[in-house]
Amino acid sequence: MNIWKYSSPQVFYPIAGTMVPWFAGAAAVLTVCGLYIGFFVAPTDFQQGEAYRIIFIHVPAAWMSMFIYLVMAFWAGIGLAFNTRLSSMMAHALAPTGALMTFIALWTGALWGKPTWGTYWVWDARLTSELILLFLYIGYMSLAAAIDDPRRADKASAVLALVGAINVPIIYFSVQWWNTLHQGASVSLTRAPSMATTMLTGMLVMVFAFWMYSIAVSLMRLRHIILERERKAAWVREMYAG
Amino acid sequence: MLEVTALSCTRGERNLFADLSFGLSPGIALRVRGDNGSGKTSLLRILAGLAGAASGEVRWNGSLIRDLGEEFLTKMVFVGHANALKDDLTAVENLRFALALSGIAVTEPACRSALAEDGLERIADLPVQWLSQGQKRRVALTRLAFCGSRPLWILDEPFSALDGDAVARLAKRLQRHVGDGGTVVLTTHQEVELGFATQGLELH
Amino acid sequence: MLEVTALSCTRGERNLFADLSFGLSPGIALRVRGDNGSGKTSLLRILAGLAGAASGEVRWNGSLIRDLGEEFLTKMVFVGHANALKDDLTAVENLRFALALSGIAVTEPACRSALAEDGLERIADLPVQWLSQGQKRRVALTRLAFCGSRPLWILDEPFSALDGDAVARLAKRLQRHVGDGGTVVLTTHQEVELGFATQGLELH
Amino acid sequence: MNAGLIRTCAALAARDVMIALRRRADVLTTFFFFVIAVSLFPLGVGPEPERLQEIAPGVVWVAALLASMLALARLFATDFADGTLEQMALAPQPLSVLVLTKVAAHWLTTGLPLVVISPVLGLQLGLPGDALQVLVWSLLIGTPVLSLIGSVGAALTLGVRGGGALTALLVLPLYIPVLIFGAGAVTAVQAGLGIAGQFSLLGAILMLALATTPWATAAAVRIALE
Amino acid sequence: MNAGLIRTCAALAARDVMIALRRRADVLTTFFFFVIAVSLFPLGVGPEPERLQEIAPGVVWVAALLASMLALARLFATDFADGTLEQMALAPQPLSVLVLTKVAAHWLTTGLPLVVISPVLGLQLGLPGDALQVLVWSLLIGTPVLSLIGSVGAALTLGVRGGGALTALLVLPLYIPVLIFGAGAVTAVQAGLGIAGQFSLLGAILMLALATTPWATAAAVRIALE
Ligand code: HEM
Ligand SMILES: Nc1ncnc2c1ncn2[C@@H]1O[C@H](COP(=O)(O)OP(=O)(O)OP(=O)(O)O)[C@@H](O)[C@H]1O
Ligand SMILES: Nc1ncnc2c1ncn2[C@@H]1O[C@H](COP(=O)(O)OP(=O)(O)OP(=O)(O)O)[C@@H](O)[C@H]1O
Ligand SMILES: [Mg+2]
Ligand SMILES: [Mg+2]
Repeated sequence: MNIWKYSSPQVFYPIAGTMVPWFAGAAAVLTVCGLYIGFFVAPTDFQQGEAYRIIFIHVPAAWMSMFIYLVMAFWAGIGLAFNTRLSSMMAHALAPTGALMTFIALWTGALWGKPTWGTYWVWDARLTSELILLFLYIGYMSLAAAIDDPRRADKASAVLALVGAINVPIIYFSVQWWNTLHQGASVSLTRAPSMATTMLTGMLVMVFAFWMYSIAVSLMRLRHIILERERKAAWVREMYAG
Repeated sequence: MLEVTALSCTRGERNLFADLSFGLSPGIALRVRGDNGSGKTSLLRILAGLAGAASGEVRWNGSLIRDLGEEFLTKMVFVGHANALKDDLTAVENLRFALALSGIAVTEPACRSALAEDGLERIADLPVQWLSQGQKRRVALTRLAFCGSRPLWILDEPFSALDGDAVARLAKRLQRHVGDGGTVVLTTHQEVELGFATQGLELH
Repeated sequence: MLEVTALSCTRGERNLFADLSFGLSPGIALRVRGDNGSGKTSLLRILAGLAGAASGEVRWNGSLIRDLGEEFLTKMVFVGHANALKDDLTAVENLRFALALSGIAVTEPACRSALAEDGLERIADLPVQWLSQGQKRRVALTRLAFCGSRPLWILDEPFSALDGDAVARLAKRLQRHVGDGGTVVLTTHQEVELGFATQGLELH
Repeated sequence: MNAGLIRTCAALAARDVMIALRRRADVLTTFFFFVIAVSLFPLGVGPEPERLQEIAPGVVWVAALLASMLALARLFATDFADGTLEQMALAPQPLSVLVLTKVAAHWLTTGLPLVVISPVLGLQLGLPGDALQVLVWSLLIGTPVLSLIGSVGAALTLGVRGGGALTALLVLPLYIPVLIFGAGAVTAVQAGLGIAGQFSLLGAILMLALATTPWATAAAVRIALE
Repeated sequence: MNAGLIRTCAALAARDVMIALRRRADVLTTFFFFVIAVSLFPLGVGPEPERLQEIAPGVVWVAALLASMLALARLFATDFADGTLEQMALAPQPLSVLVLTKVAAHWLTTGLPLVVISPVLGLQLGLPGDALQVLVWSLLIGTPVLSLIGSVGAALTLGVRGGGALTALLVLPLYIPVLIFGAGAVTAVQAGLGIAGQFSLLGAILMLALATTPWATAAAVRIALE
C-alpha cells in the first residue's frame, strides 16, 4: 500500500478524528501523574526550596517550543517542495501551539527568575533567543494571515519558517556559546543526569504529557483547517449533506 | 513549437478554464479572445511560466517549460499589462536596461534609432514619468525590435493606448515576426486587422 | 455651457497646444483626437481643474472654473487613466466610497444593482485586487450610472481594456447622457461608433 | 454643504479605517514593530536595569517616532498611484479638510495602538508608575503631531524628484521638538521635576500643527497632481 | 553564458544605483534618518558624557538597524508594482543571483553611507578612537547582513496586506543576533576585552546569509508573482 494516500486531506481527516481522543486522554493522564510526582513526591530542593518545582512546567514547555518549531518548519518545507496541501496545513496547525509553548516557557522562566536571579527578565542569550522564537511564531502566523490566497500563504510562510529555523540551534546552544545566567543542559543522553531521579522522572512524565497535548491540539486544529480549506470539495459537502 | 495539453486554471473559487489544449507551430499567431475576466491574462502568464496551472502541461519543442527553465526564457519575450518602465529613467535608458535584463546587449545608438523608428525620437531622453500613457506603452513595446531572434512572443493587450500609426507599426512588426517563422500569442479587445492570419482561441 | 478660450499648455520645453478655443453647449459631446503625447490627457486635466494652463481660460456657464471652485466640482465627473480603486475593498465598497467622495450618497443595494446592470454581479464582492484589467475599468466606470445629475463628464480613454459588450453598454450610457442635455468630453484611440454625433477636436 | 462635508469626511474616514482593518496585519504590525524596536535597545545597550530605566523614555519615544514614520509611507502613496488622490482633489469639499480626515484615520489605526501598548513597554524597561502615566499622556499628545507633520512630508515626496526629497528632509527635523518635549516630560517626572512646561509646549505644537499642516499638505498634494 | 550573467548583473546594479541617485529622496532619507535618530539620544536621554558613551554602541547600532530596515520598503516594492520584477523573473539568468545583485546595489546606496558617517556620530557620543574603529568595522560587516536578511522579508511581503510594518515584524527578530555581536564588539573594546569572538561570529553570519538568503528571496519573489 502507498503511504502517499495519507497525504490527501480527505483520507487524513477521519484518521485524525480517531487519533485525537487517544492523545488527549494520554495527555490528561500523564499531566496528572507528572504534577503529582512533581508537587508531592519530588523532594524540596536544598538550595531553591519549592520554587524549583516550576521546572516541571518550564522545561517541557521550553523543549516543546523548540521542537514544535522544527517540526513546523519541516512540514512547511515539504509543502513548499512537493506542494502537498496537507503538510502545509500541518505546519499552520502547529504554529499556535508552538507559540503557546514558547510563551509558557518565557512566562514560567520569568517567574522562576525572580526568586533565583532576583529579576524577572535579563537580556541574556538564551532568554533573548527564546523571545525571538516567539516573534518568529508570531511573524509566521501573521504572514499566513495577511495573504488571502491559501496556496500563496502556504508557500510564503514556509519560506519564513525555514529561514527562521536557524534560531533553534542558537537557543539550544546559547548556554554553551555565551556565559549566560541561564543554566546549561542538565539532561543529556551522553552523561548521567545531574538531578534527583524523582525530579527527573517527574519532568520526563510532564514532557510526555506536553507531547501528547501538543499532538492532540494540533490534530484538532488541523481538522478545522482541512474543513475550512476544503469546504468547497465534494467529500466535505457529502459529509455535511449526509 | 508550443504545445498546451489539458491546461486548467483556477483563481480562488473560480475555474477560469479547464482542460485547454492546443499546439502552435512556427509561423503561427494565436489570438486569445474572451470577455473581461475570462482568463486571458492568466493563460498568458502560465504560458510564460510566471504562474502555475492547476493542472495540465505547457511544452516547448517537446519538453516542459518548467524543466527547460532558463533555456526557455531565452526563447521567449513577454509584454504584460504592466510596462516595466522606471519613471526616473529616460526612454533610452529604460530600453537598454530592459534588454540587458533579458540578456540582449545593445548599444545606446541602437536603442536610440529603434525608438526613432517607432516615432519616439523626441521623447527618447525624457524621464518616463513625463510620458503619456501611449508613449510609455510604445517604449515598452520597442523592445520587440531587438527580439527577432526569440521565436515566442507573448503579448497581453499590446495595442492598448496606442494611436493609429503605432497600432499599424506594431501590427507590421508582428507580421514580420510571424513571417520569419516566429510564434505570437496575443490578446486584444480592439478590432485591429493584423494583416496576417491568426488562429483564434475563445475563452468563456 | 463649457467655454475654452485661447488655452495653451506647455510641459517642460514642449508646448502641447497653443491658443485653443471652443465652446460646448448642453447636449454636445466632444471627442478629442490626437496621436500619443499630443496632449489629450493634459487638456482634459486642465478642463477638470486638476492642472493649470500656461495661458487662456476655461469657463463654466460664463465664470472661470478657478473662481467657481467647489461649485464647479459638483457639476463635473472626471474618469482618468487611473481607476481610483482600492485593492483591498470589494467592487461594491469601492463604488460606494468613490461616490460618497464626490458627494453622491447611495445605498449599497443601489450600487449592487448598478454593478449587476454592467454585468459585474459575479465579482461585486471580490476584493478589486483580484479583478482583471477590464473588470477594474468597468467598476470605475459604473460611477457614471449615478452621475446623470452632473452635466459635464470628462472621460480619458474610457473604452480601454473593455470587451465588446462593455464598450457598447458604455456608448449607450454616454448617448443617454448627451440626449438628456449633458456634455461629454472624451478621448479614445479605438474606433468605437458611439451612436451619437460628436464634435471633433484634433490635437497635433 | 456642511452636512455634505461631514458625510464625505465620514465616508473617507470609514474607508481608510476599513482598509486598515482589512489589512489587519497592518495595524497589528505597526505596533509589533514598535514593541520589537523597543525590545531591541536593551540588546544593544546592555541589560543593566538602572541604565535601561534612565534611557527608557528616549527609547520608547524614538521607537514611537520610527513606527509612525514607517506607517506614514502608506498615507498617500497608494492613493496617489491608483488615482484616488486625484478624485479627492476633485471632491466638492475643501481638500485640506479631507486631508485632515485622512490623517486622523491614519492616526487612529497606527498612532493610537502605540499609545495603548506603550505602558507595557515602559514596564519592560522598568519605568515606575508615575513615569508610565506621563509617558502615555505625552505619546497621546505627541503621536498626532507626528502624523500631522509627517503628512506634509509624505505629500511632498509624492512623485516628485530631487527637490521633493530635500523638502521632506526638512520635515524630519520638525519631529525633534516633539521628541525633546515628549521624552523630556517623562525624564522630568523620573527626576521628580515638574512637567507642566513640556506638556503645555506639546499642546502648543499640536495646536500649531492642526492649524497649519492640513493646508500645507493639501497644497503639496495639488502640486503632486499637477 | 557566464559572461551574459555578469553583463546582466552589471546592468541591473547600474540601473538601481542610477535610479537611487536620480531620486535622491530615498538615499538621503535613510541617511538623515540614521543621523537624526542617533543625534536624538543625547536629547532624549540626557547629556551626561559617560552615560552617553556607555550606550553609544547600542544606540548607533540600533539606529543603523532601523534605518536599513526603513530602506527595505523600497527594495522590491516599486519593481513589483511596475512589472520590472516580472521581467527579472523572466530573465534567462538565475533569479537568486539577480536578487543578490539588487541587494548589493541597495546596500551600496543605503547601507554604505551609514558606515561612512558612523564615526562622526560615534565621536558625537564621545566614543574613543579604538572604539570608533571597531564600530565602523562591525557596521561594515553587519549592514550587508541586514540588507540580505531584510531582502527575504521584503520579498515575502510583496503585495501583501501589512506592507512595510509586516516586513519589520518578520526581519527584526532575525536582525537581533547581528545587533548583539555588532554592538557587543564595540562595548567589548570599550571594556578593554577581546573582540575576535564577536567579529568571527559576525563574519560567520555574513557568510551564512550570503549562502542562504538569495535563494530564499528568489523563492519569495516567485511566490509573489504567482
Ligand atoms: C524567561 C526566562 C527563561 C527562558 C526564556 C528560559 C528558556 C529555557 C529553554 C529554551 C530551555 C530548554 C533548552 C535546554 O533544555 O537546554 C530551558 C531549560 C531550562 N531552564 Fe530555562 N528559561 C528561563 C528561565 C529559567 C530560570 C529562571 C531557571 C532557573 C534558575 C531556568 C532553569 C532551566 C532548567 C533547569 C532547564 C533545563 C535544562 C536542561 O536540563 O536541559 N530557566 N529554559
Ligand atoms: N481569488 C479569486 N477569487 C475569485 N475570482 C478570482 C480570484 N482571483 C482572480 N479571479 C478572477 O479571475 C479572473 C482573472 O482573469 P484575467 O485577468 O486572466 O482576465 P482577462 O481575460 O485578462 O480579462 P481582461 O480582458 O479584463 O484583461 C477574473 O475574472 C477574476 O475575477
Ligand atoms: N517635462 C516635460 N518635458 C517635455 N515634455 C513633456 C514633459 N512632461 C510631459 N511632456 C510631454 O507632454 C505630453 C503629455 O501628453 P498627454 O499625456 O496629454 O498625451 P495624450 O494625448 O494623453 O497621449 P496618450 O494618447 O498617449 O494618452 C507628452 O508628449 C509628453 O512627452
Ligand atoms: Mg487581461
Ligand atoms: Mg492620455
